[in-house]
Amino acid sequence: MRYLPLTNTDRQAMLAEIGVKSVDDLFIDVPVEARLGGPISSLPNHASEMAVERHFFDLARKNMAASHHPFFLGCGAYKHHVPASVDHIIQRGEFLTAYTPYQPEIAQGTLQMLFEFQTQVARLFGCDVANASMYDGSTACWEAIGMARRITKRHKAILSSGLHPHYVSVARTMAKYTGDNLDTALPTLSSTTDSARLLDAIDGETSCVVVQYPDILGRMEDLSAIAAKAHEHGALLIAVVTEPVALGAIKAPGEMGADIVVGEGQSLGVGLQFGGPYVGLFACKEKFVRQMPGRLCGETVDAEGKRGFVLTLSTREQHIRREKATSNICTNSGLCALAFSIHMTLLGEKGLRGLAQVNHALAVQAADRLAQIPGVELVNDSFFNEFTLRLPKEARPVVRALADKQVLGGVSLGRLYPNAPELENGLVVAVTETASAEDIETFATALQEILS
Amino acid sequence: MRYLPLTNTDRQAMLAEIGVKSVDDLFIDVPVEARLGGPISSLPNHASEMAVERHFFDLARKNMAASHHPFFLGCGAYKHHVPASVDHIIQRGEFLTAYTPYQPEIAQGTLQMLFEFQTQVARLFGCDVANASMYDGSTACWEAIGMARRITKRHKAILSSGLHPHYVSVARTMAKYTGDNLDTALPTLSSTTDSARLLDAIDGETSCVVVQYPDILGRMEDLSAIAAKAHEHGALLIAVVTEPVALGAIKAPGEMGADIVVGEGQSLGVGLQFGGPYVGLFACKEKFVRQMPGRLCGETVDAEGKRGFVLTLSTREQHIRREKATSNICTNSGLCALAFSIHMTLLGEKGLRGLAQVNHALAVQAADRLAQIPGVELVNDSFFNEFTLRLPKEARPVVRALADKQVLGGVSLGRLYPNAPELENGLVVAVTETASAEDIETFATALQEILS
Amino acid sequence: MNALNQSGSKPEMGPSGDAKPATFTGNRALMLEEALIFEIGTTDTTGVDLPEVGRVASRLGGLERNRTIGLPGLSEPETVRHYTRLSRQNYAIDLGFFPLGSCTMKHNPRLNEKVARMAGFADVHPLQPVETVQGALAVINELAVWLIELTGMHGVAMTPKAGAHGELCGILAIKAALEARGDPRSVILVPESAHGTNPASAAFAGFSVENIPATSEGRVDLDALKARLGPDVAGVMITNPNTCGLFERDMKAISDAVHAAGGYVYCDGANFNAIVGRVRPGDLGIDAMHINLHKTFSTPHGGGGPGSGPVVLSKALSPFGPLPFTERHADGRYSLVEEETVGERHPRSFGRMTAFHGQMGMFTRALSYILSHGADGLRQVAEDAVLNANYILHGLKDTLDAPFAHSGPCMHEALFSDDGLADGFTTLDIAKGLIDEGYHPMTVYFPLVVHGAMLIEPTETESKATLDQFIGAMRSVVQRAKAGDPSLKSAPHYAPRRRLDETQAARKPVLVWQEPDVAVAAE
Amino acid sequence: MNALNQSGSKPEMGPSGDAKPATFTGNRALMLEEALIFEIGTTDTTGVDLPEVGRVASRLGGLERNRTIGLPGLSEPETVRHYTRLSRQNYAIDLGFFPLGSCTMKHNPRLNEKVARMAGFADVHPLQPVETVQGALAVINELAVWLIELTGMHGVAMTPKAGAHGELCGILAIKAALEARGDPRSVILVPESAHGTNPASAAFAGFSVENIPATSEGRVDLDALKARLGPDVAGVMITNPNTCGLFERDMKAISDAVHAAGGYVYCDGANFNAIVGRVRPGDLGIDAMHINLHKTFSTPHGGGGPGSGPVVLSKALSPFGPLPFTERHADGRYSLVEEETVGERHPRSFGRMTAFHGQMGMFTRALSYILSHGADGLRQVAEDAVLNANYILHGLKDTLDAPFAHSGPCMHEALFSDDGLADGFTTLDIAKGLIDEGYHPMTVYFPLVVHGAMLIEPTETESKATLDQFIGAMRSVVQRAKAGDPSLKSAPHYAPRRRLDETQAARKPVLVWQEPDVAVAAE
Ligand SMILES: Cc1ncc(COP(=O)(O)O)c(C=O)c1O
Ligand SMILES: Cc1ncc(COP(=O)(O)O)c(C=O)c1O
Repeated sequence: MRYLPLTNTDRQAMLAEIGVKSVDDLFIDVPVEARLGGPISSLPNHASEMAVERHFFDLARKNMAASHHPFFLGCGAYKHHVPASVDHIIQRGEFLTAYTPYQPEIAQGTLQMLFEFQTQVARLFGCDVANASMYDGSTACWEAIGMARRITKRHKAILSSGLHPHYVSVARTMAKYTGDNLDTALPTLSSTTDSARLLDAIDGETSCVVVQYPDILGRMEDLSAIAAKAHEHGALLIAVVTEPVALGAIKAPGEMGADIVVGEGQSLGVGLQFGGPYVGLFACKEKFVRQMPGRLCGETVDAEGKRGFVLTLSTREQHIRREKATSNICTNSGLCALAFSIHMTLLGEKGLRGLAQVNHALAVQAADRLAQIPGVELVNDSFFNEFTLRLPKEARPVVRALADKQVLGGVSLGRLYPNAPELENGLVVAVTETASAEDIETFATALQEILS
Repeated sequence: MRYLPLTNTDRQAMLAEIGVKSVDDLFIDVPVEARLGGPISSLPNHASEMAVERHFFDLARKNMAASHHPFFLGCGAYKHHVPASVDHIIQRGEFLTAYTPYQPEIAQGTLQMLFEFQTQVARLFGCDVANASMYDGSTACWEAIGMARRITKRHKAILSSGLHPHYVSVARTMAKYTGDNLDTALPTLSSTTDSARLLDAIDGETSCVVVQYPDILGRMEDLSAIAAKAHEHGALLIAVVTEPVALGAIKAPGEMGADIVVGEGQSLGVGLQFGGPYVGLFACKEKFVRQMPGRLCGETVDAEGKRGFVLTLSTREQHIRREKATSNICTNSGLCALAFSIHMTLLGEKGLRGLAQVNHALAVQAADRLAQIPGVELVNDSFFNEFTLRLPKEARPVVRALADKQVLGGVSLGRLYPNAPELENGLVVAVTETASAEDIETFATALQEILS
Repeated sequence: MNALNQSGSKPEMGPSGDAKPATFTGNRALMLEEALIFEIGTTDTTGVDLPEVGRVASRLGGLERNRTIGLPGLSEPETVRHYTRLSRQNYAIDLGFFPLGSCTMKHNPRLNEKVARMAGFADVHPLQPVETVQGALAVINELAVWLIELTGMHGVAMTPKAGAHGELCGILAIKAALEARGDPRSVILVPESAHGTNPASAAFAGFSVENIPATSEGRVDLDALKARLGPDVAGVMITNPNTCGLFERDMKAISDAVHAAGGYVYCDGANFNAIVGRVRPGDLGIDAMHINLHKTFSTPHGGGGPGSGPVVLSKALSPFGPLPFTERHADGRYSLVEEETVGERHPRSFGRMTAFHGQMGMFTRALSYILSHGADGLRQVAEDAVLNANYILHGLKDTLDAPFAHSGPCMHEALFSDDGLADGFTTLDIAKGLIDEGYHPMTVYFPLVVHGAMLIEPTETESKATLDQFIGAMRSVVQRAKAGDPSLKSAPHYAPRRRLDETQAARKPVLVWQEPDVAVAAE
Repeated sequence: MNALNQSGSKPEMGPSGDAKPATFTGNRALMLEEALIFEIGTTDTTGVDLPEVGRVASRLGGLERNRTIGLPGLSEPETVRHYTRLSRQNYAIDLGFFPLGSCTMKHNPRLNEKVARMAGFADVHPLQPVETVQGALAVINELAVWLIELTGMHGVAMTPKAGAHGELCGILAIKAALEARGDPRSVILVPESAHGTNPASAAFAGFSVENIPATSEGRVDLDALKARLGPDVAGVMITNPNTCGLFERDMKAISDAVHAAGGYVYCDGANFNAIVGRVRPGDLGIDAMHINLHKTFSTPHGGGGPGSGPVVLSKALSPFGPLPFTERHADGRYSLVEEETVGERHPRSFGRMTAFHGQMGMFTRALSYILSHGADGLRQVAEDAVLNANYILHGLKDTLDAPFAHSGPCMHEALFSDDGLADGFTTLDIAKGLIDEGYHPMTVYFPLVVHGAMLIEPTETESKATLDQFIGAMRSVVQRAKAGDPSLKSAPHYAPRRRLDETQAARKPVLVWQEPDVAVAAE
């Protein structure tokens, strides 16, 4: 086996040194009934690298890769061009094959990167501080709701109808067991969000209001009023950002008063990867830092007085606090955080703003083009790089028909909200810098054909 | 421009510091007539990474990649499976973006690797010493002929008819200008080589005999007799190995008396790459080391007595000896030598022998299968992983017809020897571990169809 | 390009011993200092070029971001250099021995990286029509089958994002199962030696956590456990092999007792590497167990993740597992069971744990690893991992106190205490001494049940030569700790940083970079 | 995974200054020693698994290799670690400033690496039918067009494998052209400051080489050159910009004089980076010039190659260029002109220089670089490269002797001499001092025309901050050399090795590893 350095000679010598006759003697504590006599026979034996690679190659060919087709899916995962240097750097063995920086003297690379990442996220979100990453946007969102409960000691969370339905699902799963009360609603196919409902619902029992920005249909609006009302009642505003590139164009939630801002960082550096691994972003106001979940990297000095970085405030965490920890998270999404941070460094503010502009411009062009198709209506008044169309018929079969024409043409609301007939004609379309003018035209033509 | 760190502010500050007004002032030594007033207008301006990547993606799609089709080409370039770790390691910035190890204190990585490479090549070839690489097999072959001239002070080189015709071409080009006399011949489509001709031709004027092993048609034979006769006449035997994997199965030329052994190292670690970059291997007897071309790495100690490595015997080289150097080579094929060396380390003797066995077994199976096709005849008695078929008709159009059937089915001798009608029915077929049983069957079926 | 070190030069200097001068740059040859991006970049620099698009009237709804964000950019050359220099301040498996106990820091095969990057996997959106992602679903399914077969369990939940997330998944399944039968039990029993995530996960789901006592052998005290079982106990969380590196001999008996008392058995499978192919947890009566793909199945640790924590489930718990999951049909096609399609197929699912289908990028890697080893190779993995650990235990137990050396062979890791060091010398000093020797230290101060614990997990991907050298180095460092060598107290000496002040970091947390005060900067 | 550095710990040690203890392993934290593969591997270990194939009777003609070859193998984990550890003993552009004069050590964009690895380029055989490699031929052709346009020349030979191979190509074209007109001239004139490959290439083709004198400005002495021209002079080889970093102002006059005397002008284009997009060599009367794609066009240097040295040719020399080459047809298809197809199309070619079509892997990279920059970006490259070099010249010329500072602005590199150092201190000491400072030293002792030459080429991919820090460090090191600081004589202090004994290496060359003598090993 190519991954096993011990030769049989080594094994014999080591067994002799230990003083046992065979390796079976090392497994004597396993009850006889539970010992397997040999390799599990229902499974194949080892294979050459070439054979394994070919197996995957054959499977990979069965998928339609986003880059090889006109592609317009979003809804929480976005296709952006990731510079080649990002993938080069994250494959450096020193990043790829290290672990959590428990020994800071020989982990300054990871630690400094995390410190930079935290600062980037905090600034992007308009917050004071950010942590070193969560699993993904959906779990970060749930953790934020839990954090609001701990801070406010209240159990009522009001979720905007524009929150990604999978995020709502995750929250609902957890809430079942934590005793949180979720006030939720379905979105409607209209240009206005349910902020009126949210404002109405905020009361003295409310721990938090959770608003996605831009929302699942691509709509967005100023959060200041909600923040003000929430704060008035001692509740927190949690903003959820699933498309961080948007914040190169539109105001940061922190600027509008959000107390906690969480998000999905996949857009930058990480890629689509069929849904994971992604990277959860988590930022908040400084005063809440001791209630944050997850790891935090902080600045300090070494014994010679040189600046250095360490993991800090770990008394919040499971390895110190065990059942009293702010979260059970241990392994987080370090390498994806690195990818995010590298991509953000390559962009810089100038690049991020430029990228956002390109996305928005293409999305506007696409929206206008698609809305020209007879029977197709643009739902949004405002949007960043994603908008919703109302089709003259159910969108799910249309999406499949588009795929047959080699166009990956958006996400049908029927897929996301299976039991909501009032949404089934909705098609959410994302347009990033990776969409060319031809792609948009190909999409429009195919859609028109299918609808006519 | 993403690759240029200077901002306009930087540029202004630097010009001011230098004391000039504009960058044009730094180009005042260029005669006015030769100054270009601005970007060359016939050429496009800069492009985004994504645009460039797509351009290449579109071009790459227009080529038939070897791995995606049944593939049987050889003749000096072989498709082998290269372990993924090879490409990972050669992309380490410390290897990829370093240069020739002129400052050994901070180049021990490259130097030790070269020392290991030299040892591997010397052992593989059965020689005392090897150098740190040449451009490729063909230039190494030429350099060996030149080296033999310097050692023997004679000008007659006898080239076996089994030497790769491109290698012969290269030698012929150079010989025109160096006054060397090449005694060459065309191969014949028969199982025996022209060793009788070689033995006959050796005389007191002969500087060297050059024999490819296995030869262009895949044939091979013991070189001892040629070595003996050459040595008797004070001439050298140069052996040329274009498929180093063969030496995991068959005797090394050095074992059979070759004085200089050169080769193409592409088979290990490097990949096909449409012909380059490849890596020239160059080994010889110790007594000839001061006549060798190219760089040599040697062992020494540092000021604390620790073992270390340096470039050595540079008084042979152009940077010291200028017009009296043993070769004009400077930049060689360092990274390909690294890839070769890593692959060889992964194989080890056990893996190399095993790999050779797999190649040979598949080649035997393929030869037997193809020879069953009516009208097709196997030319070789002996072969390693490459053999020649005599087809019932001209092979060149057959190869194209195979490609139309998505099979890359060998190299026609008509391609290599355009003006030799007696060879035009010859098809050279290479079979490596990358050929599956189905590939062989697909090839045979397609060939049978085309021939019938 | 040329005559750099003039050929034939001989160093003129004497041998070493001379004082090492401080440098102007603060660099020490290949040990390079690196400033923060905020100190070297500007908001006006960028390392990307963007496509040109036509101008359009904004539809941002008046929400334009006008204030400076404060995100510095770097050109690509500066970026590559920044991160390359940072990376060189890290230790990693690729550099050397990394025996971090409980973390299974094994070699990460490069084939896995290649496979995971194939466009058909890396460049596929989670919400694409299932007809366009059949190959991706096939990978998930194939891996699921392997995990089930290797563990002898009934089902598997693939979506959990790491071990702790997997624990939560198992705990929620238990909770759902109890609720389904209308039996609201509230206590989860966890051994003191358990990893911190165990109690944290149990507590997260609203359980109260109680300790299970251990025997002097370092194993669960079966009798004490039995005594505690009762109608309030929802279940137990047992790590097996446990965090003392021992196999829980009584696992089956524990399971039987828990089941008899109406509870469920959660097994922390972080240490599955020690037994893969030799023992199937399903044969020990376990109801749920997470598998850290980033441990046993070699997906890279990435400086702290991402991981992946699929949870295998017993027949009793399978109906409660989370959405979504893949299904293979008789015709070889795959479908995805999610909210949209679940219908009556899996009505008792406790719900969704994450937005999409789990860590696809880890699934490809883990499956690549599994197929490479096969059934025979995986069994060999366990054997070599255990052999290596016992070799270390044997090589060090006369130098270091091995509190459970009498408890039988260890499994994948060897545990030592700090007993016998000189006054004032601690496990931490040994760890820092090992850094200078070119190693990543073992896990220290865990498990909590041993004083100054040192938990050494070599894994199977280390050679005998590496272990021999490590044993020698460890003996040397321990000797210094016993002799009270003051230079050990100030180790590490050669790392990019000396010991770091964690008190200061926690007392006045500086978690983000801030432009230095103009006043301060002007000093 | 856990409570390693107990949170809140504060280093107990005093500040530095304490003696650094030797380590058992010889490692120094992240500075790791690594043995040779021959010392750690065995012929019985392998890092590959092979497919199973049926047994067949051997057809090896009785040539079976029976004796041990002596090739050690390593498992994949050991292999990755071996080379990773070795790599960490290297300096490289990715790590820091690498101002090796004449080598143009610029950043190597990662997009190039990605593009070169696309299966359609990396996995294509050179002898595939041309119909199956149209995209590859298109790349070669597109790059050829760019090189021709950027240089203003008539044709280009793409096959030369590096700069020196390109020189040979140009020289052979000259020789072929002379022979074609029956004019057997025998002398090539080369300035003393030329790179060693120039005289070596000329000599290789049978020319005798004579020096061209230089002016005190560091440029070719036009009058002296003119005086030497005559019927025996085949041509000149001029480097422009030259190796003193200066533009040869009289280049056009030189060309005219050489042409008038019946000779040809070869230009060493290694330094094309300084003028790309600002000057076209074709406008200066040049007949042949090689372009090092691994310099100007950013293909990686790879620790010593591979490079690529296409040669642009004037109308006069183009008919003599080598085979094979690509041709683009009116219908957009490409063909390959080689022996097979050359016919009457290119009858005067001097022949083939290498087995196949040149360095495809470098062509993709160079073209990727070129398309990224475009015409505007390439011009900016030259400007920034020259600006950076002048900034360094300006920043150091009061500290170091700059012999040609009066000769006008420098181009891509700044040249200094060792004039003014303390007795016994040399350029080599400065180089070694820079190593400790975290830099790769500049080129030293080249060109030969300046005593103790230091040739500093920053390239355009360095930031102002990097240059400023380098200037500071250089000033500090030079100060030490002027003050006679003995610690500089023994530099480097922090590198993986101290100064190495090159005399011993050359006197008793050890070029391959040999099993230590049993007797010796037993000592
Ligand atoms: C014993 C044990 N259980 C659980 C975990 C948690 O796994 P993860 O870090 O993947 O969440 C770990 C990992 O550190 C562990 O060692
Ligand atoms: C001025 C000059 N000419 C020629 C060469 C030779 O180029 P190469 O190393 O690519 O053969 C070099 C490279 O070192 C050089 O600097």
